[in-house]
Amino acid sequence: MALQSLDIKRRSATTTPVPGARATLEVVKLIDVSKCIGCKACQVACMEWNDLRDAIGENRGVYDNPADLSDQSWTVMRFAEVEPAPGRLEWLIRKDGCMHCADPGCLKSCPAPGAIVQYSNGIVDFHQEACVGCGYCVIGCPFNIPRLSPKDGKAYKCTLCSDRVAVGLEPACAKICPTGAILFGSKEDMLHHAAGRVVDLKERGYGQAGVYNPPGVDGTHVMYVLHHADRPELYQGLPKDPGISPLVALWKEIAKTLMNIGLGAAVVGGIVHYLTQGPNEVTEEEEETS
Amino acid sequence: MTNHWVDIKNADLILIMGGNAAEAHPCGFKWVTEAKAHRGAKLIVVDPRFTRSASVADVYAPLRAGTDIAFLGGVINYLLANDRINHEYVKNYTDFTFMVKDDFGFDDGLFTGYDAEKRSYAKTSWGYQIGPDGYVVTDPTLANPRCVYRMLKAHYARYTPEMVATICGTPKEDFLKICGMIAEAAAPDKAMTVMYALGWTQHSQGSQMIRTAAMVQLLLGNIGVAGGGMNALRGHSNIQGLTDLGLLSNLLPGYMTLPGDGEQDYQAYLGTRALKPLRPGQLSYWQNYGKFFVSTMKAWFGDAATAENNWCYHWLPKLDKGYDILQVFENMHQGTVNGYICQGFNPLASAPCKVKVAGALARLKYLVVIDPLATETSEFWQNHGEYNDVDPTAIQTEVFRLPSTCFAEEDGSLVNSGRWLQWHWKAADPPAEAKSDQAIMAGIFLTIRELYRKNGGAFPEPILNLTWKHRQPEEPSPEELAREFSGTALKDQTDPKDPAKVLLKAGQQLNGFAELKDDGSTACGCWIFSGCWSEKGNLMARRDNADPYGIGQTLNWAFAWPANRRILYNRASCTPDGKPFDPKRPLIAWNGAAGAWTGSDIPDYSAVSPPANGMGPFIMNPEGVARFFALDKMAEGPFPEHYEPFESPLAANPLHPNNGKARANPAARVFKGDWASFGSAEEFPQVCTTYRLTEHFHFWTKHAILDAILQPEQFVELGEDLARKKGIRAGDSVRVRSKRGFIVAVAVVTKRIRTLEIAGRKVHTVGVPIHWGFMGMAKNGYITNTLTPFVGDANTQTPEFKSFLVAIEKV
Amino acid sequence: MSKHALIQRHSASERLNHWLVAFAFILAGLSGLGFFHPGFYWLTNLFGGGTWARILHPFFGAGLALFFFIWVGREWKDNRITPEDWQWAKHMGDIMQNKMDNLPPIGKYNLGQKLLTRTMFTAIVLLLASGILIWQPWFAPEFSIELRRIGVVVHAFAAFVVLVCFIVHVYAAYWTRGAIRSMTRGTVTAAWARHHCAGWYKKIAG
Amino acid sequence: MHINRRQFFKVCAATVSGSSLATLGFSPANALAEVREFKLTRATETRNTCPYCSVGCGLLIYSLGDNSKNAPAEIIHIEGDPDHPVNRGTLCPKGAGLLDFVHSPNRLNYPEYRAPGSKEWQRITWNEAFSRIAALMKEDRDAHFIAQNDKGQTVNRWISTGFLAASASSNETGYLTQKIARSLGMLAFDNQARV
Repeated sequence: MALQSLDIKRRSATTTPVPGARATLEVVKLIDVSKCIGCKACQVACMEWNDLRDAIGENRGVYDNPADLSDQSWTVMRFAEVEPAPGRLEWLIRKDGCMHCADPGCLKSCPAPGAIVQYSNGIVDFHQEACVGCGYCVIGCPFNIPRLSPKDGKAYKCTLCSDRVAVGLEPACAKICPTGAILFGSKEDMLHHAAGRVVDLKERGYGQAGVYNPPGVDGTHVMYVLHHADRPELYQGLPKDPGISPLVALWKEIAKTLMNIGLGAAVVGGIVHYLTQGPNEVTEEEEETS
Repeated sequence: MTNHWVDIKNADLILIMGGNAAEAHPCGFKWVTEAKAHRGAKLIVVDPRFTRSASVADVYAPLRAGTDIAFLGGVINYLLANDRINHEYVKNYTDFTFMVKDDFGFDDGLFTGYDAEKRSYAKTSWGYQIGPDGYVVTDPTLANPRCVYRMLKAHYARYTPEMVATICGTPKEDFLKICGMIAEAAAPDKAMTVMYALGWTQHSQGSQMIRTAAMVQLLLGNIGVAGGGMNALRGHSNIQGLTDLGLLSNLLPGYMTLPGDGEQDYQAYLGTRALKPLRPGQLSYWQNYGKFFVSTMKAWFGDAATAENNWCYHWLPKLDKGYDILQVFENMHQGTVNGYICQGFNPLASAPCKVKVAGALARLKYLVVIDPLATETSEFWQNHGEYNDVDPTAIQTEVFRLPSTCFAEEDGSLVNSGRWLQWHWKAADPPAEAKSDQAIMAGIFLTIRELYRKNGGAFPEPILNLTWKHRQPEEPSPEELAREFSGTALKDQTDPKDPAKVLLKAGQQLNGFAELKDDGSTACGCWIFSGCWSEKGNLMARRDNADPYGIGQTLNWAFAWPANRRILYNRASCTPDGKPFDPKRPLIAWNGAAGAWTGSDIPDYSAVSPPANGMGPFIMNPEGVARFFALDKMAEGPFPEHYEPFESPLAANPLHPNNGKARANPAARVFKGDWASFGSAEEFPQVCTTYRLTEHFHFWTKHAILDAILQPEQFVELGEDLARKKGIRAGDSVRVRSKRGFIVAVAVVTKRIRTLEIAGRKVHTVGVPIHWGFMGMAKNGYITNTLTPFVGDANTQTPEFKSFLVAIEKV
Repeated sequence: MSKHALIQRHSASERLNHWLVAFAFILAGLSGLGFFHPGFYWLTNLFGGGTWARILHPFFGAGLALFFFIWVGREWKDNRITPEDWQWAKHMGDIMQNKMDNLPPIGKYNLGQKLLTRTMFTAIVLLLASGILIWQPWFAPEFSIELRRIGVVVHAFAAFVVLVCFIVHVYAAYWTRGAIRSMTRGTVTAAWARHHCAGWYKKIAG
Repeated sequence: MHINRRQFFKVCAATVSGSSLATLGFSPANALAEVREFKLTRATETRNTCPYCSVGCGLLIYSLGDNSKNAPAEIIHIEGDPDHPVNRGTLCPKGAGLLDFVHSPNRLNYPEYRAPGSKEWQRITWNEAFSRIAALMKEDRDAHFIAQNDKGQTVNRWISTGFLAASASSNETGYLTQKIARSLGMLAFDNQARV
């Protein structure tokens, strides 16, 4: 058993603490959108390494293919032709996939114990053998990432190649990226590198360049360098300020606790009432008089 | 490439034009991103489409397909007019001072000597003035109007920014911005690299486009320096190697050429190739041609090649003309070709004008296809519905399909674009009965040889005497073949200064082409590869990636031809007195103490010739310098001139509006029957260009499921204006027609293809990716070359796939 | 015959209906609680594990809704709220202390039961509607994620309501002696009827 | 029901503990949270070069088993060679998908022959293929070989059969092909340099 697999920070639907004495290096995959040429090597590397083959689809009048994430495509390139300033065409190409949130909405929503875990290195991983196929992770995710397989009903998404990282390798997509638009390393190093990239982009005229590491989910372990960090929505709808939906928070955090208490109260209330008042009986005498 | 992939990281400016490196060579493009990241380099992309390369560029400018000479001619004009050139470089390392013959001239688009009937030039006037000493006359003052500098300046003075805008459709301000950036690279410590590919070669004037860019690089002093060069990004993994080995109609290994019919005399054949220096003190390395030739003949014919029979000179076939693929398909179409063998080549999909190619194949008696995959060509006779609508019963061709191994199932070497010979190792056995290419070639050849041995036949000598010293004759091993082309001493090689000292014993491997002899004592199948397998072993298999100078010169990784040299013309990276132009990125420098040129590369020079000797850095030219004036080497003229593509939206060449002969390349070969197959702008108003996508490799990866997933279905791209005009929306099915046929595909409507303003009118471009066909895992599609014209570059006969005319409509 | 006079309160088909509702409710509840809170996840083992519970739960729920709607349909006329009901409600404190004298003569069901029916009806409609929104893999993919998020919250809340109703209902049935018998054997004693539902008793007894 | 404030708190406390009993006490058994097993642990690694474009990226090919006699190598994974100076472990989408080229359903397995006018392939042996091809070539060469041209110049060429060399075959194959083609006098000889 890989040592790393025991270093778990969070585990879905688990009410006791998980073994967490060891603190491993926190890792980050940094996607530098300004270097990405949209070649889709990462899509192939992902499918090849994870033994997936998506359907051979059709062209829908765009470069995006497969058109969306699926149980077989854990990452896809999303192409956007935009003109942030009039007459200045930019072809923004974003690698979409799991962001490995520090506060993962999927994990919070998941009712199946151990189906979703967050390792102490930050990777959020799905364990399909424990997954029940309820789709709550889809509901919980602020980035619309997990997909249920039509074949087995289980949820799938990017594992950040936890099997490779566990043996000290980088994720397949990061290794393959021909332009170095996908880097993988310690969170500290990646933030440092990203800061340098932002300086370079600003020098090249992208005044609003920045790093996408949204605080609404306590940051992510997949970060973007964006030329237009002020307008992430330009990148085919990257959410500007993502967070776990208030509805999900209401559902999982407040409501369930209160309702558990409510149910308990109802039961206990009944018991107390019975013990103090006894049964509501028709007396023998009443029966006799009828 | 004059330089190599990793060296791109040394560039300060990168011009991607006539290519789309990010799309077609993503892993090489990495070094562009490295240059940007670590040198703050800027990237310029000039292309009819806003490509994947453009998506990460600092500056993008559009131009009309096929007008690159006009654009680059405009850059030359800018550099000369504003005097933004590397003076020390051009004066010493180019023919700037050379005097051109007085009878040479240029008039309204045509150079002297044009024969309209033959569509070719008599090139007698295209030369330098030669003095009584046999050397070229020069004018170091550069004042004489007949010196190359003056003539060059006069020639390109017509390429004003306004003319560029008229022809190319490139907005003037974009063009001038790019000129200004390029001019920066004229500083001795700045380097621009040019990355191009088939976006330049696949035009009827493709070679001249490349020449124009090379001239820009010479003006800037960027040839031979780290981070500079003219970098052809070859399309296929070993097309560099196969070209090096001379697998073209007119070539022998190492860029030696086959004789023509008229060259009946061996010495005369050598005389026109082993050129004497044209300036004093020059090396003129081709003077060694005889050594290369004899060694090749010894490798091929062994003991049968003797001084007496001129080393089997007459055993080689002689050329009455070139038999490039277009000529052969023309002949096949005419019915004069009976047999054809396709070794891993899919001409039905790759060659222009599918209807002509398919018709030609159907006239063959036999066709042999050797391939790991089921290609379209192997099934040209099979009905595949709308995509290949033929009647098999009417096709009488015998077809053989022989399964070969793929890369993973064989040992051997490939030459990458940077001229590195890299060895690879077999990982698994091939499927079922598939055989290696060597075994298949041996099987065919040995069977033929046996027939000739038994039954005799036409001129059997070369067949019977071809060397075949293989331990397993039916499967020559890659190791044996590599040793053969690297070169072997046939007799003991002694030290010229001390004949008693034996340097190499007979049977030992040579260290390099410097050891080749023209006395028959050495054998070498490909002189430029010489030394790749020496007595030190297989240098192509070396795997030491150490980069001691930090500029990407990994001399102990694999083997680069020639002589493990990584950057060609590297002597030009130094000033005439032997000091690097840019001391921060030194390639070589004169080391007075050692009495030799030393540094991070193998000198492309006489290693011990001191600067004071004045030897030029371009040692393969008899002048010792680089040529702006191409002499008689190019078919259409010594200076590149813009001509319109054969199918152009313009009725006349804007540079020569009144000379119909100068509309399209006057020297390009057009077969008689093909004139009628060119379409007019009235009928086919849109400019069309074909290209690769990054998701696919040619007609090959559609057989791989993983890549079929990425781009499953054929599509064409068009701009928003044209789409609006034609009522086409993204995802619609559209028909694209040329005079030669039509394809139907899904429309991708994009902002990335702009409408251009050409000579006062709007011109739309339609982009057609090439990758689909009727075989493979992806959705079947039409062969793109259904659309393309059957005309090629005047020098190389590379088909004009990049600019022709179509009409597009919604289906 | 019992020694006391018996009155038919629930017909056999009514009782069958009730117990089908109850059975579906228990199955839906047990299979659904595991998804309500991890502490109940062990209950999914009753159904062959989490995946089976996920597969079966919506069908139990749909069954519950179906039977419950039938029940409501057939009992509707006895569930209309009358002025007596409000009079009865004023005696709530007494009732809770088992002081059943001086109650107004109410119909077959008291106001508590009527409100419970209404609450449960509303909750089950909500459960059904929100359940469809999140029913994998059949319906959920057709709805937007935002709608599904509303769905899970509504589902959880309605489930809570319905569970509280269930607890109240079960306790009330246990507390009110004779009530369980009315739903098992169908009969109550006349005294029981007079005691709890004087109006109904009068109607029946004439 | 008489519940005073004190009772209320008692009830609440009981409820919470009850709730905890129900929910926390029955915390489900820990399912094993282990990553997927690394699939290359004992695979055989072979160095190779990408056969597509001319960047010449280094590859690592991983095959099943340890090459023992009883385990024929089967390629299971291909990735970039991190030691390679150019690609440094990276690959493009084509190179990344090489596994599916090696295992393409369209790989050819046997020599095949299509007779004139036929609508189908028939499987033949290598010997049959070589014999028939050699006979066709010799027949054509003997019939159309040009030893001398009209002017009486020795030209020794055979132009009625053409040869297209590949673009991805090795130098060794190319060299052998060049030798054979020229020994036969072939000039209608080209490669894929242009297209």
